[in-house]
Amino acid sequence: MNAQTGAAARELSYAEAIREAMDIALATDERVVLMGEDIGVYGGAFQVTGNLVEKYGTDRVIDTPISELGGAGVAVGAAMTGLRPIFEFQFSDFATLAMEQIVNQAAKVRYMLGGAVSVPVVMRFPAGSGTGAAAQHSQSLEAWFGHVPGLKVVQPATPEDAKGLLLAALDDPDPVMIFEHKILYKMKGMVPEGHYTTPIGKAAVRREGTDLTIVSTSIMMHKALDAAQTLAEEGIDPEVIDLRTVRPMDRDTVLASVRKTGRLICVYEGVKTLGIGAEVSAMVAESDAFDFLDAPIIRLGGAESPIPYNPELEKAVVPQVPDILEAARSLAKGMI
Amino acid sequence: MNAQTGAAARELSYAEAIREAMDIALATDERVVLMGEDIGVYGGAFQVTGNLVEKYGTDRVIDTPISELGGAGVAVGAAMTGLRPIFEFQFSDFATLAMEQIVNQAAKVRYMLGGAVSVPVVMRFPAGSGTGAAAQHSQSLEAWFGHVPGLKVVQPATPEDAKGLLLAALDDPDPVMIFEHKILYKMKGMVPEGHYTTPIGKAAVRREGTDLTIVSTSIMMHKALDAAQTLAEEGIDPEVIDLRTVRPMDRDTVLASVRKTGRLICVYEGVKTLGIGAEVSAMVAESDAFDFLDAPIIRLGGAESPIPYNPELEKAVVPQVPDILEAARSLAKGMI
Amino acid sequence: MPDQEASGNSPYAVRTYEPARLIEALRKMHLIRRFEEGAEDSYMRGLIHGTMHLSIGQEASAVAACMSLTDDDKITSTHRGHGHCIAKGADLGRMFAEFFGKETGYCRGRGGSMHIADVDKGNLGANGIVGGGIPIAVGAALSAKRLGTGAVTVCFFGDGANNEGAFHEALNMAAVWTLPVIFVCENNKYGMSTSTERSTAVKNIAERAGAYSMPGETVDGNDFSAVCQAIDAAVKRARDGKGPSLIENLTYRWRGHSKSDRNRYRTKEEISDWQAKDPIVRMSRMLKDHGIIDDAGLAKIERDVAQTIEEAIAFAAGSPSPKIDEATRYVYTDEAAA
Amino acid sequence: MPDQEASGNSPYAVRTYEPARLIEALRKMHLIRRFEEGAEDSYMRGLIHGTMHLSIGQEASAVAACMSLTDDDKITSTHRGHGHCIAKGADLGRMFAEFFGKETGYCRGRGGSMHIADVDKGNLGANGIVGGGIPIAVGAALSAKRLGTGAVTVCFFGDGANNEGAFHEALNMAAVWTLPVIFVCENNKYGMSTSTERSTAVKNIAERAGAYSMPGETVDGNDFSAVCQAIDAAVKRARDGKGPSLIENLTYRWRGHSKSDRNRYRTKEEISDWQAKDPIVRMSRMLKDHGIIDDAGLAKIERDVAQTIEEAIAFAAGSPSPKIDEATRYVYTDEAAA
Ligand SMILES: Cc1ncc(C[n+]2csc(CCOP(=O)(O)OP(=O)(O)O)c2C)c(N)n1
Ligand SMILES: Cc1ncc(C[n+]2csc(CCOP(=O)(O)OP(=O)(O)O)c2C)c(N)n1
Ligand SMILES: [Mg+2]
Ligand SMILES: [Mg+2]
Repeated sequence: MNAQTGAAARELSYAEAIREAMDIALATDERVVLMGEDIGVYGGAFQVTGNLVEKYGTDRVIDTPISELGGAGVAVGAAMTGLRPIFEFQFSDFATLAMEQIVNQAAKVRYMLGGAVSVPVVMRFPAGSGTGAAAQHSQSLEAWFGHVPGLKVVQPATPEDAKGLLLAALDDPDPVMIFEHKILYKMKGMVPEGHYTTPIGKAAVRREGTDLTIVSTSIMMHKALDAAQTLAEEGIDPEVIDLRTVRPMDRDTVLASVRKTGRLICVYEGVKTLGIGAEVSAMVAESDAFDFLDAPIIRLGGAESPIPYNPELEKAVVPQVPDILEAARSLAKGMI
Repeated sequence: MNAQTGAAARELSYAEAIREAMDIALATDERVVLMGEDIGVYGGAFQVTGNLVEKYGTDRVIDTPISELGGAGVAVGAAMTGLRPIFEFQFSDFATLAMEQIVNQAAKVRYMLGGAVSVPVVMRFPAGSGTGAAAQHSQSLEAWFGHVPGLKVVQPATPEDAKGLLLAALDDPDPVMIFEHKILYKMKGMVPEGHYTTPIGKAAVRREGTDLTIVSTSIMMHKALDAAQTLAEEGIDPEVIDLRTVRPMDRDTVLASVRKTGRLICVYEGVKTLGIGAEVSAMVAESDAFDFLDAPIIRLGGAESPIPYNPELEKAVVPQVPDILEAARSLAKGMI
Repeated sequence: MPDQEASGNSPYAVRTYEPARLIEALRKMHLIRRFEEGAEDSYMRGLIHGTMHLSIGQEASAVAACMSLTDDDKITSTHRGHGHCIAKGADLGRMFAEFFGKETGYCRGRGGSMHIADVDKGNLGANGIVGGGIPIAVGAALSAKRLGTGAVTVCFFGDGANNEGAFHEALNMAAVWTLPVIFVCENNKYGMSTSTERSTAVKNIAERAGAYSMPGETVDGNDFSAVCQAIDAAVKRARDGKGPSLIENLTYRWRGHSKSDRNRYRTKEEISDWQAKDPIVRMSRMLKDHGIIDDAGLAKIERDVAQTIEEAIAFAAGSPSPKIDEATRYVYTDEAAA
Repeated sequence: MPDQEASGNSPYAVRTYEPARLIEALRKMHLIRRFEEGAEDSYMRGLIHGTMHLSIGQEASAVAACMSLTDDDKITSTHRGHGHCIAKGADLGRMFAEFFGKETGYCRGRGGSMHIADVDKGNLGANGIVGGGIPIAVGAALSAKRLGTGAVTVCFFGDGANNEGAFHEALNMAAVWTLPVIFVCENNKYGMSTSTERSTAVKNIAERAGAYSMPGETVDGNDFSAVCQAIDAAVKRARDGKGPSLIENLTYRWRGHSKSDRNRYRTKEEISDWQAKDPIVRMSRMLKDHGIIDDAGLAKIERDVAQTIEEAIAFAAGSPSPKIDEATRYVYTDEAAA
């Protein structure tokens, strides 16, 4: 049983949880269609759509040609006129081809038209490194989207949130971008049955602690929790926050934690410079929580480099548990 | 006479200074070609290329079809094979169509090939609001590019720098993105004659001061200097830094100033969240300069909104001199 | 022109539409022309800032392309979109109000000329991005097909837009999915300063229809009836579930690309040659020739239109501006949320 | 096929190329096949991580398309690029080394299978972005034309790529500017799981050449000689300053799209039908039929190739990995600068 929803929960993988959300949406709302490359009989490059085409047919689970700009634009136009498309990019890197439709159209149409329309489109972006697919198939570009008013941007870190945020996105009248981490697709976790939503714009405190705050996103949340366990054994008691939403960012949860701990690490996979951590850091540094800060704010982000192919190099360019430990220990040193 | 270069200087507009840089490059390097929409007989949407096509012909000043992705890709391919293209986007907003070639190709090819090639392409982006051209023609997207390893990103604020940074970009073996502010095109300033370069990666201290640091970019530098004058009359002595380069950011200059003043405002036109100011703030907050901070770091960025058409609204969504004054005064309050 | 003979040589439009509708169409063409002139004039008088793209000379294309559409049918338009907007039934007061940046404008002053939309009448909006509306039109057609509304979408774009990747991707998908959409290329010979010869590897854009296995037709875009005929056939095809078509209306813009154009890429002669093919004059002549209107009727249209424009400008000029503290309203639907 | 008669019906390639070159071509086709098999095998043995896209079944297209190119001529390739790379003269040891993520690899282990390039031989690289190499090829052709090098560029891409906007924009520019580039579409019937029927509004991709006023030809891509003939004509045209061509090689990949493919979108029969059209078997037969090689010669090729592959894999396996602390080298040219 899920505490919040009262629904029975079972173990599902992150990919299965997303598929279940889409299944519920397709079953309950005729306006929902899935669009993307090879999401039909192939089941999606990461098997997220799986067998949904068998259940709902090719009219509702639509394989697009390899046309990211056009495909995203079709989804935007369809969303403006009565459908509720869920558009899958095969890899988030290919969003680079569709930024025009996402940023100039989806994000701005409502404003440019003075509120005359909404664009209820959901886009899904398999992101991140760790698959050995190299620089053009491993990027974490969520920070770009977080910079765009008109969009909402989420990054589920658990199967439960992957389902709940997708269902929340479908309830949302505005464009919601979902960054899913490829390495998480196979991760299992308890997922409530049936329909529920995870609120967009709300971070989750995954571990309470008093000594320092680790704000993490997506896969880094799991590394942060790992690190936290080791730190706890060393007598350091970290609070671990799962940011979950990049835009709008949950200021309250982050600031409350920093006011309590006085120390902040932000860990994220995207390139460090101008990445999520820059915003988290700046958000704290401009707030009243600044006065509670006892040490510099540490950002652990991706290296200033494309993602390499070689697996050892690939690991070296994104934050790992030892990096978090080192940062936490250096902050804690000042503590004692 | 210019102090640094010894060359005679005359007053030129920012657009003229850029044109002069391109003229010098075309005259001295056969490999240089200009590419873009309506840069030939039309002279460019903002008359930056002007009459260069008459001087160098349509083989070197090449009007492209309205094909931003393809055009940028052609420039990338040409740069990999011996030319030195300067590619003009008609408005920086249209870069959304070409992110694939810029980010997946130009920025990464060298790394992906283990150093086997360089991509010496220069791209120019007329950016910013203030022309009444509304949401799809007024964006400031430089933060996106600053998030991309492999690119260098500059934002000249003066005619002298506009010329010097373009010539530096042409000397640079890697892709350089130049964000020019449309409203600055007509601004005049002293510009040295002949060939000189403004170093990429170096900020300029435009006004020395001791009480607070204002890091500004592009057109905001002028607003910051305006504000500084008023503040000085009020007995507040700000240091004004013109960031000039977004990537790689000049850490040293910014930190040195903050160590001196203990107070920081960052003012930029792009959307506040995940914009330049986030990086400046985080860069300071993670450094030893943190210990010198006497007050929270203030970011003044664009509103969380597309750029509106109505001219009053348009002004309201980007920082103005009174905003800087207010922020500076609030910081200074704690000072006394 | 198959049944010209059977109909005693009267043009398609005359055979097909009631006189009242034809007179209304002519009136709309006048409204467009005068709207553009009014905009130009307002610009001179400082009532408008920013840019504008006038469609004077292209009125037949816009009005004829919308003749057989209902309010349920959609259009997507372009930066040069005033004509399409008026053809689809927009209120001129709200259009001018938008142009003047007023709260009563179609976009509450947030969008301006390049974003005017009229969703209630099925106009999904002008677009500041060349080619930006083409995939959106295909999306609207997908909605119509999925939801079974029977609506069609007319997608306007220029000759310059046909070199955007979006054109290619969108036309291909529309064809593969047999969607009810009509692609209407208004070929006015130039994308800004760049002629189709210098930018486009085919002589006529309609030749590209073959690359999508859809019918393509090049039409005299200043001939109201010819455009009607081509569009109506394509609309029927779309409504019959037979998929998309590409129609190219050859036309010309009399004015520069925008206010900053110095017209250095074309000759005065070319401009005056095309002015001699004025679509409004030709439409008026056709209606007169077929006894549908007389000189008095024509004069009355002009008077009415002048008055409508005057009233619209007055409405717009007298309207309030948006409140500054609402500059960031309408970004999200649930404004409390974000 | 104009002069078939004059030449007593011997195929174009036999008429055109020295026996030694034809034998070398066959050898390259074997090298490609064995390279792919070696990669597959190495993957099973855990020497390779990440993804791979094998071109088994498509060898004729790659080798024939590069027959008349010199090292000054360029190619751009795709995610399915091993064949192109070998055809253009790459060293197999360095290719395997790249595959194994080694410092001795073409990309020093930073790029992997999807980014192998061989700039010295004119191979500007595979590409992980479908359609990503097409505009780059046009850029290379622009350089050649501007700098007067006389070089041509062969641009490989798949049937799936032809629906990308980049295809449209690039082909249009190449045609408008009359650039020396040959667009070679390797139509293997599927983009991943999506057949051309379900994704592409024309039957043959070459039909789209008309949209760019360039010659378009659909060729049996498993017929080495037919591909040579079409490409050589296009190369000549390009070198003569007459501009680009589009050639479509009909072929088939025997393996799945990548390692994760369950082949649910095509039948076993279809696969075996195409295996019966093995381009290597056909090439071998042609050379035997024309007395260019005998069974002993064929066997020797196979032996040599097996040994080359074995040595290449040994070289790669024995090579050092990149140093971890150099993970971020090669981002910028002047590494001190940034
Ligand atoms: C993607 C994009 N590229 C460039 C522009 C700048 N621009 C605006 S209109 C225009 C010309 C468009 O030509 P065409 O499609 O023929 O339409 P016309 O102006 O002739 O009606 C250009 C280049 C733009 N708005 N969007
Ligand atoms: C822009 C982009 N979209 C999607 C993909 C994922 N993807 C890789 S290969 C491929 C199929 C390509 O098909 P085709 O062009 O026919 O080449 P083939 O694999 O058949 O050789 C897809 C969809 C990609 N790499 N890049
Ligand atoms: Mg035009
Ligand atoms: Mg294929």
